[in-house]
Amino acid sequence: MGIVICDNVSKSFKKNRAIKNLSCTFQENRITGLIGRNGAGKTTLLKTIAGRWRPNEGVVKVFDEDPYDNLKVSANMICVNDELVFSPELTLDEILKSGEMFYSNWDMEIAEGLFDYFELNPNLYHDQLSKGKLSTFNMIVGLASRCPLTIFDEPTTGMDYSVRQDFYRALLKDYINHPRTIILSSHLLNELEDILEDIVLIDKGEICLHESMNDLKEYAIRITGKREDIEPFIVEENILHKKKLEFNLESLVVKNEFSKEEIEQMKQRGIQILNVDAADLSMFLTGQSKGGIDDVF
Amino acid sequence: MVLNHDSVKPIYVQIAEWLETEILNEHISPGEKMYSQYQLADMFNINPATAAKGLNILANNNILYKKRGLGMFVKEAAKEMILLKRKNENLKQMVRDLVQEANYLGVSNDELYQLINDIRNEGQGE
Amino acid sequence: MTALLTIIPIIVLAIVFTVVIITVAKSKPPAQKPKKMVQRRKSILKGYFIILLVSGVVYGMLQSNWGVIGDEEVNNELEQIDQEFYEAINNQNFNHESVKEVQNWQFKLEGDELMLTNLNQGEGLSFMVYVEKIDDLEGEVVATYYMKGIGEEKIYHPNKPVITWDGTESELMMKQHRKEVKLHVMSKEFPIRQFTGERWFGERQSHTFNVHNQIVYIQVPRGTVVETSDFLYIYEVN
Amino acid sequence: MSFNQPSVSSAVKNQYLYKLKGYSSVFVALMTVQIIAMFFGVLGGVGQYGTSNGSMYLDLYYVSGDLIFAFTCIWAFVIAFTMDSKTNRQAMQVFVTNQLTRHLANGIYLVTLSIIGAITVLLGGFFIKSIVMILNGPESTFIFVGYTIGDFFIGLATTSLYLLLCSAVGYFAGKIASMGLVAKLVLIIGFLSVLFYNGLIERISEFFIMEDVFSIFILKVLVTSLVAYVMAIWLSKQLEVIK
Repeated sequence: MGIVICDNVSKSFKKNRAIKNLSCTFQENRITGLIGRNGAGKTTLLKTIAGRWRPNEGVVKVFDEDPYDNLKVSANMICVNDELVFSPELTLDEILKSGEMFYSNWDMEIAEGLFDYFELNPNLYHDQLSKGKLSTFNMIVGLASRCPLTIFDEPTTGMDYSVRQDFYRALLKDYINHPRTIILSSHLLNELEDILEDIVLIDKGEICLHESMNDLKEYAIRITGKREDIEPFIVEENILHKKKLEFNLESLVVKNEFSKEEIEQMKQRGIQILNVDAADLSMFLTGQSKGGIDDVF
Repeated sequence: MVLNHDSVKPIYVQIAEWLETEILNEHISPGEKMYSQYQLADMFNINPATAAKGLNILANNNILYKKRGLGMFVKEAAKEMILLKRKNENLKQMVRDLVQEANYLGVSNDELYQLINDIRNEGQGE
Repeated sequence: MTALLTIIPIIVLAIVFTVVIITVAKSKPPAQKPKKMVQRRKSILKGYFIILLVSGVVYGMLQSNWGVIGDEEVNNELEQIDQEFYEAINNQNFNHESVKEVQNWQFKLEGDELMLTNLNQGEGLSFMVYVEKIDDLEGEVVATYYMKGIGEEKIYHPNKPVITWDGTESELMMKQHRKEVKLHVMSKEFPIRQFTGERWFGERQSHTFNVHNQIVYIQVPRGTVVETSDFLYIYEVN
Repeated sequence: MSFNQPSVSSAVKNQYLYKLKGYSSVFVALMTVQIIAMFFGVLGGVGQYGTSNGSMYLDLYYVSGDLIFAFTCIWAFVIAFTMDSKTNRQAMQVFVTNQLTRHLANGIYLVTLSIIGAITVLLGGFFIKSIVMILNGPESTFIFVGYTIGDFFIGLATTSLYLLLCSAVGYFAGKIASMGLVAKLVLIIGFLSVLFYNGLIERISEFFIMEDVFSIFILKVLVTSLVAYVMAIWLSKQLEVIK
């Protein structure tokens, strides 16, 4: 069942189009990663889903309803980003209590447990926190609210490596105990690929891929070998990334549409075949040109 | 077990292989309940769907069977099935790679047999 | 509406102050020890409300201790005393409780003409003089100053006049030093006045009291001709 | 995961409580504004009135909370003006909300502020009077205009209504101000022309200030406030759809 359905959605600001004719469906009770470069339109898409504004064109449905100005959607969804504004006069502890008042599924035990673990001082104020602690606190609010639709927009900004790992683990564990629909946007795929079920790649306001994470890992392969050996196997449109090496060698990333026999044949010709890291693949898919930065030189 | 992210093998295949090893090592006996997808997800810090895919590989290979509402259980003949499968598929593939490498290096069949015998003897000597 | 225009500077002043205060209050608490900041602010607020409540009680006590003036009841009482006072003077009933004798002057009159002069006439201050002609006064003029017998409240009592004989002994000079009284009127707030008929800056003079009560009572021999200057009003008795 | 079916009333209640708990700075502003008003009030520069009555010259100093009342009206206006600003809106969007509940919570909050403001105005009046009496000592003469419990409650109701009126107008003006530069200019020019256009300000003030029938006054204020408030909500809806 699609919890979030975007149909042909466009949203522009002044003359700048942030998302264009975007269609996608986020499935119920899955962790979906929304991956794209900075400025790809991730935040715009998420805010549109969260009902912060109306799209210029197209329809957004959340829980089968228009999320804009919708109390039911608001009560069952939380959108955590680094723009969260809390009262400057409430301590973190008091903010948590307010959250408990608003959200019926709120889990104070988890919130307090995470507070202790991350050594947050409950007597501090929101605007006193460092960037990393702020993200940690916002993440705790997002987890504890336990909304059927939980959106994290770049939740790890400013967190250091170990805190990020802890966050992913906490997110996964809480998801296992209380399955719900989670959308997680990031430009760092490699750290969170294991916990994602689905992935949506977004580039320049458009969806360029929507796959399950397992399929993504088999979506493409890297082929390295002599150009004349490789050429017979390759269809030009399937090349995602091309890198020329010394000695007439080429390293190509291509869509994996090969049969078992073809793979065998390539291997026999001494062509090296490797898997492509999901993070690299997402970079190639959203890249400007097939050669990447090397094209400049 | 630590998952190898750089491996050519997808995570769910690695999960399936680990489960097979658990059965072979008799950590889980035939007829017993297999780990649930959620337990696996928690153990390996992976999405439950990935873990489910690993379990499904074993189910499709008749190593596990589903009991409605109770989860996956290990079949009586699981161990034999795994051994058979590994012989047929994995070992064959390894030998294929071995032969390919030997061809590259110009190693003759006799030399190769000799090498295999030596390594086997080493293992027995220990 | 000119009254409304006069308060525009106040409004402008208030706007400026309010905007400044609110921007200051809205600014974030400083990074160090904001916990204390917020707590201090909250306790200051509590203190403020407590002070306000206490001042309500204090004012109630002060009002009941110092009595209420300007209340309708009190005004009626004053009006009644006022009436009794003039009635008593007219009836020469000087022993009435509403009458209080303050000072008495005696002078020897030469001739049968008496001139009464108000030395305060330039200041627009008038005298009210009762003149009684009596048979058995042998060339004597007796002047007595009476005031209302209404307690010690000084706002009801003007300075007593000074009455002197000039050199010719036929002219009585009256002078009074104008008394200045500073009064604080504990007025009701505008939102209450709106419904008590007083409005914005309404007829506040209505709080002024009937203090025009200095009476000089002069007895002269019968047959004396009494002449007066301006701002001096004579009531002949009998 | 079970869905939560929120009722409008519970969402409004939660937002209202959150606002009340989390934004005490409005009361700090109220206190500061009133303290300044009291300062001027105690100095006694306001309402001085001299009258000569024959042999006596009366210097009358009217002591009341009028100035506190005026300052507090402007406080109510400014607070309402910023109530639905972008920052304050974002602060509400963190938790369960939609436009309707947000505006309703704001409205109830402003009513609360009006009542609290009214109580402090009247108590502030007592404060000024007490201070003036204590400063001048018992030798001075004070005229007490009999103040009854009834007066207090009439004052409370009327002051609350005036503050409510100011805040409703402020809420509306705040929405106009968020319309952009042109609209802001129109607002300022409009405000000034209302102030100085011959007769208009008089008629507006007469409409409320000269009304001495209490029930009609209540009706006038409530209807005007409601109209300003509904216009603000309508304007807010238009603005947010455009964005």
